[in-house]
Amino acid sequence: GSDTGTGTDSATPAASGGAGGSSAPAAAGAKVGLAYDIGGRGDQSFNDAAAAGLEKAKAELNLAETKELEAKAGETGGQKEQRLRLLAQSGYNPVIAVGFAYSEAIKKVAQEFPDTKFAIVDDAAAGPNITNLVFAENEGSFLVGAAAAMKTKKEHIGFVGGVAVPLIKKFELGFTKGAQSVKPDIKIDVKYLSQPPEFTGFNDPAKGKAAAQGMFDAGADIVYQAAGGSGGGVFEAAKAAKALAIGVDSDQALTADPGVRDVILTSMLKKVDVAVFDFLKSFADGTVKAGAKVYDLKAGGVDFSTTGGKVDDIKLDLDKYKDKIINGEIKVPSE
Amino acid sequence: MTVTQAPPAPAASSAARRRFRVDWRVLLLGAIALLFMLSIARVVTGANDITSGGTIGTALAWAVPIGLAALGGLWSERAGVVNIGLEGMMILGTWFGAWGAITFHNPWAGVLAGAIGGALGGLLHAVATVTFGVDHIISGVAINILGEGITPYLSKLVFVDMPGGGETQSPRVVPPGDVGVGAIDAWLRGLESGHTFLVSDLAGVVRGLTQGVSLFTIVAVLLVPLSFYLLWRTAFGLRLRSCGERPVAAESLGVNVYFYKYVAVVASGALAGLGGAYLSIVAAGIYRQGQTGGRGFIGLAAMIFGNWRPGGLASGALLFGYTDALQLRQGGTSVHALLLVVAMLLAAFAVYQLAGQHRNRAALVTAVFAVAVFVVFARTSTVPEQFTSFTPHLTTLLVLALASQRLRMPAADGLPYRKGQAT
Amino acid sequence: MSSSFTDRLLGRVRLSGLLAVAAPLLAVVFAGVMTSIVLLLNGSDPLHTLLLLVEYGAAPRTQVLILNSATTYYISALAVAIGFRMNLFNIGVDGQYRLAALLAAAVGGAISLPAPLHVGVTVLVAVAVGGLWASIAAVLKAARGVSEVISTIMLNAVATGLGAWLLTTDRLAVSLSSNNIGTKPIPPSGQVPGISLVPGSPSKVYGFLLVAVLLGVGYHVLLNRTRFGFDLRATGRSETAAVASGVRVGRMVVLTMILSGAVAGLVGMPQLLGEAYTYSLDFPPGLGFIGISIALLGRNNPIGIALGALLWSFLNNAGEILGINDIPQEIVIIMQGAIVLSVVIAYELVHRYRATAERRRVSRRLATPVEGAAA
Amino acid sequence: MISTSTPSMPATESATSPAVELEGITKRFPGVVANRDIGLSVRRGHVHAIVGENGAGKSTLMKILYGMQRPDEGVIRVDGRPVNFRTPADAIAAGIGMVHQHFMLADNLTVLENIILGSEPRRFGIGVDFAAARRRIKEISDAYGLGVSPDSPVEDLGVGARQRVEILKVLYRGARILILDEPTAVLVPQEVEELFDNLRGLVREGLTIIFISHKLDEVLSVADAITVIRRGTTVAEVDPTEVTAGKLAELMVGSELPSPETRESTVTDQVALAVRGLTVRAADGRPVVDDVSFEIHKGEVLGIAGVEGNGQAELVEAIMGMRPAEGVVNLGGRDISSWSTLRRREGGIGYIPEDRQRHGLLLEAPLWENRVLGHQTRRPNVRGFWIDRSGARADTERIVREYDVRTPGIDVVAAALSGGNQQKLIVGREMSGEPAVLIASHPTRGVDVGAQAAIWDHLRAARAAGLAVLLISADLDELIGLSDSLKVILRGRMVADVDPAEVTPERLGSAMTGAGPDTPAADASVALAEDAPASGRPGREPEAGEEA
Ligand SMILES: Nc1ncnc2c1ncn2[C@@H]1O[C@H](COP(=O)(O)OP(=O)(O)OP(=O)(O)O)[C@@H](O)[C@H]1O
Ligand SMILES: Nc1ncnc2c1ncn2[C@@H]1O[C@H](COP(=O)(O)OP(=O)(O)OP(=O)(O)O)[C@@H](O)[C@H]1O
Ligand SMILES: [Mg+2]
Ligand SMILES: [Mg+2]
Repeated sequence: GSDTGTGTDSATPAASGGAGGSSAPAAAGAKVGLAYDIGGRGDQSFNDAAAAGLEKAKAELNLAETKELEAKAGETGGQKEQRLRLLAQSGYNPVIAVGFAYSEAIKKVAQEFPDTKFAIVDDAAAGPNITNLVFAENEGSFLVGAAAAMKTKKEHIGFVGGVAVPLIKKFELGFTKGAQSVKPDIKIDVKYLSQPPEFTGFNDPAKGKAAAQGMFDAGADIVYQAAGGSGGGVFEAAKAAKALAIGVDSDQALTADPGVRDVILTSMLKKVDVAVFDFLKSFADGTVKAGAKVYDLKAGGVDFSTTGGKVDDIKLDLDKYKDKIINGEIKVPSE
Repeated sequence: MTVTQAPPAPAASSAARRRFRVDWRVLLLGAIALLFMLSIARVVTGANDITSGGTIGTALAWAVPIGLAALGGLWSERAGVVNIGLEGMMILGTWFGAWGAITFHNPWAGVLAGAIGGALGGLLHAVATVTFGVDHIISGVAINILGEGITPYLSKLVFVDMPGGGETQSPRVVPPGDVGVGAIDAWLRGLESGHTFLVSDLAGVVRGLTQGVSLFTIVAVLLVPLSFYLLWRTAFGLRLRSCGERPVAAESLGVNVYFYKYVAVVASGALAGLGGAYLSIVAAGIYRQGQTGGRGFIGLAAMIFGNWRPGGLASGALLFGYTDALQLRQGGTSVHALLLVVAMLLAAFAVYQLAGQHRNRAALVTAVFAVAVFVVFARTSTVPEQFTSFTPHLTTLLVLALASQRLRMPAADGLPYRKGQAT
Repeated sequence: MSSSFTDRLLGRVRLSGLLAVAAPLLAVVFAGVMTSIVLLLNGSDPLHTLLLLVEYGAAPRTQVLILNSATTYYISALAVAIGFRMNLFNIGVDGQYRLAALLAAAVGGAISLPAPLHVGVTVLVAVAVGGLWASIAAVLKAARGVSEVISTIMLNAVATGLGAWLLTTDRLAVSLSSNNIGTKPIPPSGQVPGISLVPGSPSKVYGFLLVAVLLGVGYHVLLNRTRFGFDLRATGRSETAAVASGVRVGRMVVLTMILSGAVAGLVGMPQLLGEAYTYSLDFPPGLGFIGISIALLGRNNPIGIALGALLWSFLNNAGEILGINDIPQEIVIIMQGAIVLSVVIAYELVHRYRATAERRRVSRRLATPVEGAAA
Repeated sequence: MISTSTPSMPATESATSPAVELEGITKRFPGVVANRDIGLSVRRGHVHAIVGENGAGKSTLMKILYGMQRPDEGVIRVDGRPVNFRTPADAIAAGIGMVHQHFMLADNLTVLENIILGSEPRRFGIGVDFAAARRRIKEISDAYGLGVSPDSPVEDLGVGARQRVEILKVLYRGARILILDEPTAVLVPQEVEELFDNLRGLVREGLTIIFISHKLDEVLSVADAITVIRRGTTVAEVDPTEVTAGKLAELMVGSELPSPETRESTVTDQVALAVRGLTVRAADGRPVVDDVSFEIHKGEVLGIAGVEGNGQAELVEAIMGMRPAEGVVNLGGRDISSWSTLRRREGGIGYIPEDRQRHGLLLEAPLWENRVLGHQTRRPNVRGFWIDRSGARADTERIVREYDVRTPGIDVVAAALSGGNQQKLIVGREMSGEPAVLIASHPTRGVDVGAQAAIWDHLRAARAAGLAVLLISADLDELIGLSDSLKVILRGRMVADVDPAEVTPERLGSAMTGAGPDTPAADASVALAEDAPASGRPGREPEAGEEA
């Protein structure tokens, strides 16, 4: 069904009110709308990576206007839909939804606005005008798991996940597989900081610190974190225990607090920024394709970082694993 | 005349008999028994983390924010004002604590700012409940909402423009220093790593309490006896408590009830704010939106658990801190070992009920539970992560259900009071 | 002198009609002032902001959303209010509805029955689970004297863990999309069709809106027109008097808590049966806490709660427009806090005024006969 | 007028100058003028009594003198100097102390804490010097023979001891002017006598006492001067030596005092309520009600006399099924021991509770809902599962009419009624539904003379119609006047049967304290000073009981 009629005649305050961009450059570039899940900008992780991609596009692609909205605690699918709809009917095109929670919402709204391009990060929702930006976190995590196994002196490593959801479990699985492929008998401690629907595990650095401390005290010497805002605590704990940690999403040896950068062995890069930028670029070029765009090792969507030089000595070995994954010799399970 | 004086004496002693008094000997004995059981469980299961120095240190650190919130609750409720807004005041504390430490480049300035931030919440609560006589729960809920709304708003105004800061977090905060009795650290570690029955456990406990303790933790711990002294040993405290017991009586003796209620509720906010500041300055070293994670409510529960007394709430906070530390550090293994401890405690309790109280049926029920827990322990080797996540909550519930103590809140707690209403 | 003047003034003017308007008016002014200050600090125009909210809130689509969220909020607030009427503070509505929705969704997705029966069974499961979960706190209070404030806080955490354990692909969950899992979707026979209530909007209002209305009526009738309700309210007003009148308080505590939990079990139903059809990782949490605020705002009165739920829902849904106009959305939360506080302060002031007026009326009415008798 | 004499000076010629003067005091409350242009002059070293009916404005006047209320108009002079009290603290500083009509004690605090509250002896500036406080309390307590132990919690004390704590509070602050607002309301005659001894001692020391009481014989025996207040104004100043109780009553209410006398016996031989071997235990297992047995016949009023706290409350609650008990309760021949409170009520027991506001009413509910309370399973209040609003309302109207409840309507909340009218509503409610047995605890406490007479009339009429009444009262005149037979309860045991036709309040009072002819020990002074029976937990010290 087409609901654009409702959209144009009733509530289009932003479009008519003209809160932001002037009309002249609007013709030149796109008006980009971005909808985050809970947390929004400033999570130092996934949402921020999306924001970084947007920023880059803003600078390089001459965007007319950008608008970022974020989810509120305890909202329903209907409210997520309405957020996307509001962006679409206010003239934002393309509209990017960040997070799997928008899966159902984007399917419906994309149908209502067939002329608007949509993208969703981290989910494979299908539609003729929806692009899926999905990542092979398991592959990237495999590599850092291998790195941890090569670097550990105590044959004991750990994983701290923010919230026990399938997405984060993908990180864990890849990490475990990677480590075991190097040392089958390696001991791996696993801890999730909270259970869904309690999402505080992404926001509680103190918890991250305590969990990692427990692992270090029990004998681990490298801990991988996929815990969003709680990850800083893991680095703190590593620093205090004179041990190492592995970062996630961005190259945290560059983005984490300067005081703890030296404990970061490597980071599993999940290039949401690249994905977002690529998508916007293809939009500017008029080459947007619907359907899944998989950012795996092959596509360079996930990777490990080398900043700090701590993995220089094993880089060749890691690259070998990388090649094997890319050419299909090693299959990394995702669930 | 001699007969006249006689009765009050036995009356007093019988009153003493009725009230089971917990003195330091009972406490010490209890602590030793507990350590003994933990030690057994550790040796049996090999879950060495349950009495490790790291666990005890973390337990102490985790007890601090909860304990501070609980102390806040104590101050307020002792003056007769129910404070369900602790969570909101704590949230204000996290934000203001980080802000103060960053702005003035001094963690202690942050501590002070956190206290002030919380105190502002307390002031609002006092205005609503004391001056306007609003239902205490409503006002508390409103303050929780406000705390949740104001801090992100402030972050957008302030932290966004700072390097490392953002809409949902502050830049890093430099915590106040740690102290520890360095000399014995290595020795204790040695004892601990021997995994000797009881000796290693004791070493772990001592190490946890003496190594790398934040100065803020020490301040927080000292606030417990200080609160006790102020509330139970000073004129100020007597007046404040009388406002929570029988405000009209206080009024009739010239005590300015409004004044004491205001002081108590503002102090309550300040303490909760300190708890928040601890989270952002010491525990996390950063402010993050939502980092209190309901600890204000847990603090409230700890205060009720502790029967509106400083010692009691401190033990409630420690129990929660300890079990939380266990599940966070070595979740499945440690909590599994804890099952054995619970089984032992239940068994001991059953024996007490049977021999000490002659309550046969109750003893039987307890014994059945003990056996059930033991069977679960024996037939599993670890506890699923989803279950370890609520270990602290379930433990609290269990202790309360067992203790079945007749908790006694201040007589006028939560009742509206208006000057000149005495009849 | 001045006091006698006000005395006379207040004594003569009959304000009952005016008073009804006075409280909300006072509250709106107070809340308005508070949010205006915050907005001005931020450099936004308060009036413009309000206009934006109202304009967007009036759009048909938004109205549907407002009604839908309000339905959920309303049920949640009723659950809380049932406890409040007896001085029981059920903070556990949150855990109760989450667990109830999860299990109901699992059952609803697993069975296949003719339409009305399918819905009935699903709803029944929700009610039973909610009541059962609440009964733990109830029994702990009645039998062991454990404060329900603590036990429900703790049980919320337990419900979270239990729910997470159940909602894994080994147990009740299936994979829904690449990163989301949830219970097996409920087939159409178990879904509650929506109602086209708002003209101009293609989206429909939850069919459960009717159930919510019925619940409100039921709440009112049960509490005000039945013996059970009388006992419940009497216990809430004075436990000692209730005991003396023959009410068995322990039993009332258990029944009321279970009733509250049973209603809490319904909180997730509008969303589950009207929109999501599955309990997945993004099923809305936290509705129990919203319910507490609204129950307090609505003073446990079914109409008051309805107004509160609509207001809350309006702010939550219309608030979306602020983000798009570069006004911080936290304003909405601040407004909600300010409204709760100001509404109760206003009510308190008016209540005090009314109480004094009542006493005055009583003594004035009585002054004459007493005079006569004494003379 | 020379009023510079130091307060500590013993009574000499300065005793003739006024210690307190009130002039033109007016105090208005919304809708009520509590005090209207009142004047009062109290001489130093005098016991000055103030009398007047309920609501006459006595307490209000005293609260004004004590700084708890601010007068709208008028002047207060203490020792000749005009004063302006903002809070009780100011009055305390000026040497005024007040014992309130209702106890002003915090139950959870100790005696010591209650006493020193607000004037704590300090150590190092902030800490309370408990040792000094204890010493001081002991000193005063010994000096006036108050026998108060500082460290017991107030909740463990009986009314007599509480009253002494209240007086100690005042003395502790070094008050030279004492206001006692109805201090004798809850005391038995012997305790009253003891209190008066104390008062005389205080007066000899030069203290001034203002004394309020509804018991006119007491007033006449202790006062040096009497002021009568009626509807907020002073109507007379009288000399106790020149006036009788009857004359005083007339001055107070403008009419004669009613009497509770019952005329002819209506006792039948049908047993309505029989209690056998009833024992109620406290939490620690000691009996609070100990093996109590009695029978009440149709048309009989059985009075239970006893110092408060000797198990009366527990006895009543056990009969009502509100607390667990051993023994048998028979209602009209049926054993109801295992019945719930509700079933007992349905079975025909009416209940006028001791504390009407806590046990008898829902203060925030309208009158008609209060009519339903306790009768929520019976017509006309309910029809099956449903509350019958119109039925309940109509019947409330009836009660309001028949029992002369002064109210503008039945939708007014109960809290808005005066105490007497609240009580009339309860009596009316409990009498409806034709109960077979009525348990009446202090049915006229705190109720003024008019309402009191009305309640007595209703009780008499119902008795004549065959109602069996268990009457518990602290008002010995009421007890003697209404009862067909009387029993005395002491430490949970029925220790004596008394014939109401012959006994005097004084002799009854003796029996109540265990000093009567029916108990082994006959030395009144020993029994009087003995504290245990007055304590909140009678039966706690059975040995002491035997000893006395
Ligand atoms: N705080 C108050 N607000 C309003 N009215 C009051 C207040 N206190 C007392 N009154 C009214 O003032 C009048 C005088 O009351 P007061 O308590 O002084 O009477 P009293 O002579 O002490 O009576 P009683 O013998 O019953 O103690 C009464 O009508 C009472 O209702
Ligand atoms: N604190 C108060 N605030 C407002 N009104 C009061 C207050 N206390 C009493 N009143 C009002 O004063 C009136 C008399 O109350 P009070 O309880 O003093 O009655 P009373 O004069 O002792 O009557 P009774 O003779 O029935 O005992 C009532 O109408 C009551 O509503
Ligand atoms: Mg009175
Ligand atoms: Mg009085």
